[in-house]
Amino acid sequence: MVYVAMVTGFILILMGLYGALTNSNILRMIVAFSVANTGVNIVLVAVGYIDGRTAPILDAAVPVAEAAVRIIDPVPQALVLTAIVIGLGVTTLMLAYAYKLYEIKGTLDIAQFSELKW
Amino acid sequence: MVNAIFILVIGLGAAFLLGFLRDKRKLAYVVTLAALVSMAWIAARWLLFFAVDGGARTEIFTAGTLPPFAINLHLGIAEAALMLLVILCGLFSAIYMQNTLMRLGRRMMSVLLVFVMSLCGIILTRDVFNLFVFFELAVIATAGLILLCEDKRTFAAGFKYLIISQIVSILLLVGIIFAYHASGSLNIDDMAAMSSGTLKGVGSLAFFLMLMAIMTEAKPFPANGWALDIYESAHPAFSALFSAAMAGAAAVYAIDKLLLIGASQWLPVVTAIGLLSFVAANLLALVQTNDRRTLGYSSVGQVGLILVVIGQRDILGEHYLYIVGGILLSHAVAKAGLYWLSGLLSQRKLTDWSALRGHPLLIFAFVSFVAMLTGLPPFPSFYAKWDLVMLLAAENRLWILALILIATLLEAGYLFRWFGYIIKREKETDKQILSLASHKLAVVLSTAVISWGLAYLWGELSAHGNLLYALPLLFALSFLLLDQLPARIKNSLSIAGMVAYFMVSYPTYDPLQLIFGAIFLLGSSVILLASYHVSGRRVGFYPSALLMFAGLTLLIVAKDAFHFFAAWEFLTIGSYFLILRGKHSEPHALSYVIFSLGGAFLILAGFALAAQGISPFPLESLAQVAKPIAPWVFLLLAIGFMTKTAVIGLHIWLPGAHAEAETDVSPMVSGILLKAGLFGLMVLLMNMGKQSLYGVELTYVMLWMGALSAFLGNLMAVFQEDAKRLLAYSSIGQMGYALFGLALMNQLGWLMALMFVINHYIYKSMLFLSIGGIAKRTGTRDMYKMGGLIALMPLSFIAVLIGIIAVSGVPPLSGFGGRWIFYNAILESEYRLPMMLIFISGPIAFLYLFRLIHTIFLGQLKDEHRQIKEAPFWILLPQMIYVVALMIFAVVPGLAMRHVDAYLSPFFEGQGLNWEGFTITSHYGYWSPVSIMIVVAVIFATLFAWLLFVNRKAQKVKQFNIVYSAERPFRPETTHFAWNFFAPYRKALGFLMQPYVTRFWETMMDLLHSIADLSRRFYTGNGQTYGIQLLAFVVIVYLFKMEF
Amino acid sequence: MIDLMLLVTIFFAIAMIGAALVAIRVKQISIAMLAAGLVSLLASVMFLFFAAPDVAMTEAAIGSGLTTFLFFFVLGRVRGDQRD
Amino acid sequence: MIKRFIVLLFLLGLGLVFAGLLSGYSADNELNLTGRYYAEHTAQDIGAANIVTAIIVTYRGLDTLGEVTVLFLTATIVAVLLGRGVAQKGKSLQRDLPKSGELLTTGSFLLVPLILLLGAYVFINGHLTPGGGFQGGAIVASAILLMLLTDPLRHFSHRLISIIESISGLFFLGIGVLGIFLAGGFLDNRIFPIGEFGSLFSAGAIPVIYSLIGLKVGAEFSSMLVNFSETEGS
Repeated sequence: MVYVAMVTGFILILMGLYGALTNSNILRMIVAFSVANTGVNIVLVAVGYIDGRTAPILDAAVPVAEAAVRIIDPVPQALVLTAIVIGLGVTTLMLAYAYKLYEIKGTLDIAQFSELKW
Repeated sequence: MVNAIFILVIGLGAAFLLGFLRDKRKLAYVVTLAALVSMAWIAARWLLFFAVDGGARTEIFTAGTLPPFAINLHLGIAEAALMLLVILCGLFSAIYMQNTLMRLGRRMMSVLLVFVMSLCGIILTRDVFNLFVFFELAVIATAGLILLCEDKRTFAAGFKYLIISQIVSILLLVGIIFAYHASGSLNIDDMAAMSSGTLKGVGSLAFFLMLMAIMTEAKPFPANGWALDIYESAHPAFSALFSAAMAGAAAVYAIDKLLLIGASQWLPVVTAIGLLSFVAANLLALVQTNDRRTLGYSSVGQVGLILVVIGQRDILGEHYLYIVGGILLSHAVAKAGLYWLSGLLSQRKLTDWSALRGHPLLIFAFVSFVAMLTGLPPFPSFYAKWDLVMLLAAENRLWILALILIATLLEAGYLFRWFGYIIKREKETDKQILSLASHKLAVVLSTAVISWGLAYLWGELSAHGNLLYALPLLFALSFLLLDQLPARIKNSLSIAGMVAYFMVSYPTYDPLQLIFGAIFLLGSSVILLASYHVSGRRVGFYPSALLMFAGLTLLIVAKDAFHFFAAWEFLTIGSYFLILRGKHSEPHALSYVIFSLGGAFLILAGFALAAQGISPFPLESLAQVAKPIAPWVFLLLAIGFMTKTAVIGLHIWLPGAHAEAETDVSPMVSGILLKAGLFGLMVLLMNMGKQSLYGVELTYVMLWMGALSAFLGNLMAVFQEDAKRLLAYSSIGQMGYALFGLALMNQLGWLMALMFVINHYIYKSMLFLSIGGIAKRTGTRDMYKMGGLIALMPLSFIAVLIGIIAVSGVPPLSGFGGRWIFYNAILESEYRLPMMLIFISGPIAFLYLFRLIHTIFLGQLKDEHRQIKEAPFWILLPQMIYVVALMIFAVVPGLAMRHVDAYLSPFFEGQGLNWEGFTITSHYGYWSPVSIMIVVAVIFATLFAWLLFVNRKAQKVKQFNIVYSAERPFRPETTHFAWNFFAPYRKALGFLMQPYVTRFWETMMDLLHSIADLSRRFYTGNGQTYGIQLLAFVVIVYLFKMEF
Repeated sequence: MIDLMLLVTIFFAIAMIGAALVAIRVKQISIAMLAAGLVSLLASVMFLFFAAPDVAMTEAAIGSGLTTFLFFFVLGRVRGDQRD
Repeated sequence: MIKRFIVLLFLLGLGLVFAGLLSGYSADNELNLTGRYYAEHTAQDIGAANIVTAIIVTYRGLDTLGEVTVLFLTATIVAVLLGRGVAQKGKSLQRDLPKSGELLTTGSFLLVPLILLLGAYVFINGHLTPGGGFQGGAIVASAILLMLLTDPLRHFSHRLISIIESISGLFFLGIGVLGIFLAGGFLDNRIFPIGEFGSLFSAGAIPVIYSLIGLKVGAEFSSMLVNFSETEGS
C-alpha cells in the first residue's frame, strides 16, 4: 500500500514536471506544477505511514500509554501541512505573475518572454 | 547578550507592524531602518563576542525541547559574521532604495525585511526542513523584490525564477523526507553524527537531492540562466542583496552545513560544480556588454569559487574559515558595491561607465572593488587565494589550482577592460548618465571604506603579517588623500619621500639589492624630475606611480615568497594604472595587465609548487626544492619573470604599452619596471641554478630565448616609423641581452647583466625622455614627419647622441664596458650558436639607432616645425643628469660593479674580474675605461677640428619645395625618403618580421570570444528551457556521481 | 480488510494518474484546472486511508479548494487566450 | 518534438533517482527515534491530544511561523503585483455582470456566519481534533469567497484585513517571545498551564496560537482572493 502510494506520488511528480516543461502556456505550466506538488505530498505522507496503525491523535481509542505502538509517525504529516501551505503560496504568486505577464504582452506563451537572454 | 532569535523576531515583527502603517510611509521607512539597525546590532554584538572575547558557539533551542525533537539554531563566529553581512547588505540596500521604497509603500519594506530575516534563518537553522521553509521564504521574497524595478522585463525574470524554485522545492522535499526516513531525524548535526552507513543507498540519494536543490540557489553553471536574467533586470540594490547576501552568503553556508551530512565523499562533487561555474561564468562574461549582466556572470563565477573552497575543505584544515571568509567577504562587499555603483548610472552599456570619469572617489571605489574581486593585495581575497593555492599545491591538486588561476585571469581580463572603458572611453556629453543622490553615494563610498577595513582585518589575521604596514605602500596610499594638491607639490613630496627612504634603508641592502634599490628609488626620483613639467593636479598619477615604486621597493627586500608575490602584484597594478594614463593606451594597457597577471599567476603557481605547504616559504629555500618538481618550479617562475622582461613570444604587450604611455611614464616603465623581471630571474637563478627537464637544460633554453629576443627585438625596432615604438622594441632586444647574460650562468655573464641593468636604465630613460620631449613639441612620433631638429633642440640632440652611443656599445661610453664584459662572458662559455645571434644583433641595433638621430635631427626641417622650441626644462634636466651619469659610469664602472663582482664570486668560483685602480682584467685581456675615454676624446677632438677646418667655407643651402608633377600621391608619406627607410632590409629579413606571435595571441583571444559567444546562446531566455537545464544538471551530476 | 484497502488505494492511484494525464494533456485549460483539482481531491481522500486526517483536511481545503478557485479567478481575467 | 524528447529523457534520469529511492526503501514497522519521542512525550510535555498539532505549533513552531510568513509575503506581493496600475481609485469597477440569483444571495447571507463559526471551531479545537489554524483559516476564507461570488463588486476593507493580519501576526510573535522568558524557549507553549489533557482549555498556548494562526491565515487568504477578484478582466 505504501509502495502504491509512493509510486503514484513519483509518477505524479514526473507527469507534473513533464507537463510543466513541455506546455508553453503559462497557466498550464502552473497547473502541471500543482499536480507535481500533490505528488510530493503523497510521497511525504506515504513515508510516514506504518501498516495497521492509526492517526497520531490521542483519544479514547488511542490511550497515551499505548501511543508509541499504535500511531503512525506524525512528523511527515506535519511537514506535509507546511509544504501544502507553502505550495499554495508559490502557486498564488505564480498566478499573479501570470496575470501580470498577460497584461504586459497579451499572451501566455512562455517563449514570448525571452528578451533577457545570453 | 541578546538572544539571537531576536534577529528573526525583530525582522518579522517589524514586517507585521508595517501593516498598521498604511499611509505613513515615512514612519514605515523609519521602522524598517530601525529594525535592520537593531538586527545588525545584535549580530555585531555576537560577532564581537566570538571574535574578541573568544566566546564558544552557542545553541538556541526553541519550544523548550532539545533537538532533534524541536528546531534548534546554532550561533558561532561564522553565523554571526554572515548574518552581519546579510543584514548590513539589507540595510545599505534599504538606504539606497529610499525613494523606491517610499514610492512603493510599506508592503515592499516588509518584503525586504522578511527577505533579510529569512536569509538569517537559513544561516542559523540546523534543521533541514526549517532550512526549506526559510529558503521558500527567501524565494518568495525574491519574487516580490524583483518588482522593485520599473523594467517590464523583470516580470518575466521573476516568473522564470518561480519555475526554477518549484522544481527545487520538489527535489528538496523528496530529499528531506527520505533523509528523514533513513536517519530518523531532521536535524543536520544529528544526521551528520550518524554513521556513514545511513548515507548508503536511499540516504545517499536523498542527500543528493537535497544538495542539488540547495546548490541551485547558489546558481551553478549551467543551471543559472534565470539568475542572470534577474541580475540583469532587477533593481541594482536588490541584485546586490541577491548576489552578496543570498547566493554568496546564505546559500553557500547552507551547502556548507549540508556537507556535514554528506561528508568527504561529496566534496569532489561540490568542487567540480564550483570549478565549472567559476571557469564558464568568467569565460561567458568576456562577451557581455551589459554591465549588470556582466556582474551577474562574475557573481556566478565567484560563488563557484566559494564552492570550490568549500569542496576543498578537507585539506584546508584550520585555514578553512580564513580562506573561505576572505573570498566570500571580498565577493560580497565588492559585488554589492559594484551593483550599488551601477545604480548611479542610467545607461547599461559597459562603455557608458566612462561617465564616472572626473569622479575620483567613485573611480577609487570601483578600483577597490575590482581589485577585491580579482584577488589583488591587500584585500582579503588575496590572502585567502594565496593560502588556498599553497594548500592545493601541497596536496598535489594541481588541476584545481590551474583552473582557478585561469578563471581568475579571465575575470581580471573583463574587469580591467571595463576599467579601461571608464578611464578612456569618450563621455557622451549630451546625455546625463550619472546621477549622484547623496544617500546612494554614501552607500557606495562606505562600502569602499568597508573593503579597506576588511583588507586591514585580513592582514591582521594573516600568518604572513599585514601588508598594509609596509611603509612604501602606506606612502603610496597616502597620496590618495593628497590627490587634491597641485602636481608639483605632490611631485616634490614623492621625490623627497623616495630619496629619504633610500637613505634610511640602503645600509641594510646587499650589493645586489643596492643596485636595484638605487635604480628603483633614486632612479625614479630622477625621472620624476621630468614630471615637474606637468602643471595642474594630475589626479591619479602619484598614487599609481608610487604604488609601482612601492611594489619595486618591497620586491627587493622580500624575504619570503608571500611578500615577494605581494610586491609583484603591487608593482603590476601600479604600472598598469600608469600605462593606462596614456592617450591611446587603452588596448595596450589591457594586454599589459593580462600578460602581467598571467605571468604573476605562473609565479604564484611556481612558488606554491615549490613550497609544498611550508609557510612562510623563504626565497632561499628554492635551492632545496627536490628533484622531480624542481624543474617545473623553475619553468613556471622563469616564464613568469620573462613575461615581465618581455622575452620574445611574450612580448606583444610591450611596444604598445611603452610607446603609448605618457612622456615621463615611458622611462619609468621601460627604464625601471623591466628590471623587476630581471631581479626575479636573478633570485631564481641564484637559488635554483641549472635545472633540466626531460634532458633539456632549462638555462640553455633561456639562453636561446635571450639571443632570439635580442636579435628579433632589434630587428623589429629597425622597421618602426614611430620613434617611441622603436625604443620600445629596442628594449625587448636589450632585455634579451640581459637574459642571455644571466642564462650564461657564469660570473661575467651576471656582471654583464647587472651592467645592463644600470646602463639600460640610464640610456633608455634618457632616450624616452628626449624622444618624448620632441614628440611633445612636434606633436608626432613618426620619424619621417620630423627632420632637421638639431638646430632647434640641441640639448635633446646631445642626449640622443650620447644615448645611442651608449646603446650601441661602441667606445667610450659604458655600453662598451657592457659589451666588453659580455664578450668575455661568452668566451668563457661554450654556446657558440646563440652567440652568433647576439653578435649579429649588435650591428642591427646600429641600424635603428642611426635612424633615430639621422631622421629626427638631421636632414631638412619641416615647415610646420620652424617655430618650435627646445623641450621643456624639466624634461631636459634629467637627461642632462643622465649624460653626466653615463660619463661617470663609463670612466669608473668599478664604482658599483666591483662590489657586485665581489658579491657574486661566492656563487661562481674563480671567475671574477680583477679590479685594479682604473683597469679591469679578465682572462682574455684588460679594459681601462679611463684610457679608452682619453683616446676616444683625442680622436674625436682631432676629427672635429679637421672637419671644421675643411668645412669652413661650406655654403648654406636653402630648402626648396618639391612639387609633385601636378599630382598628389595617394599616400604622401611614401615619397618621403625616411619613410620605410630600411626597405631593402625588409625585403631580405621581412619573413622574420611576420607577426606570428601577435597573430597567435590574437587567435587565442578570438577563439575564447567565439567559444564564449557560442556557449552563451545556451541561455535562450525561455523560462522553460531554464527548467530543463536545471533538470539536466541534476541528472547529469547524478550520472557522474554514480560513475565514481 | 487489508486487501480491500490495497485495492482501494490502487483504484485511487489509477484515478489520480488518469486525472493528472487529463490535467497535463487536455486542450481546454479550464478542464485541466478541474482535473488538477480532482487529483488533489483524490489525494486528500487517500490521505484519510493513510491515517492523516489533518493532511486530508488541508489538502481538501487548500490544495483542491482554494487553489482551484484562484486558478479560475486568473483564467477569468485572461480569457481570450486559449491557444495552447 | 525534440524538446519533448529531451524532457522525457531527463525525466527518465530523474525517474532513475526516484526508482533508486523506491528500491532502497524499506517501510518501518516501528516508530523511529523522533516519532517515538513525540508519541511518548507529547501528552505530558505539551498536553495536546493531536500530536500533529503539537509538532506544528510547538516543536516545529519556527516552521509554522515561517509558513505563516510565506502566506503573509504572498498576500503582500500579490497586492503589490496586482495593485500596480490596476483599479485606480475612484474609478469604480462597473461591469455588466449578471445579478446573482436571489437564492444565492440569501443562501450566502445565511451561510457566511455559519462558515465563519465552523472555521473558528476548527482552529480552536486544533489541539484535540484534526484540523487547526490553516484548515480553519481556509474555511474562514471560503466565507469571504462565497461573498465574493454572490456579489463580485462588494468592496472589502483592505485596511481591516491587513490590520487583522498584523495584529494576529504580532501576537503570535509576542507569545513566542514570552516563551523565552516564561518557559523553555521561543514558541514554548508552556507559558500557560497545560491544563487537563483533552479539554478545550489545555495544551498551554496552543489554542491561542492556533487561533491567531487561523485568523492570520484567514485574513491572508481573503486578501489574496480579494486582490485577485478586484483585478479587472481584460
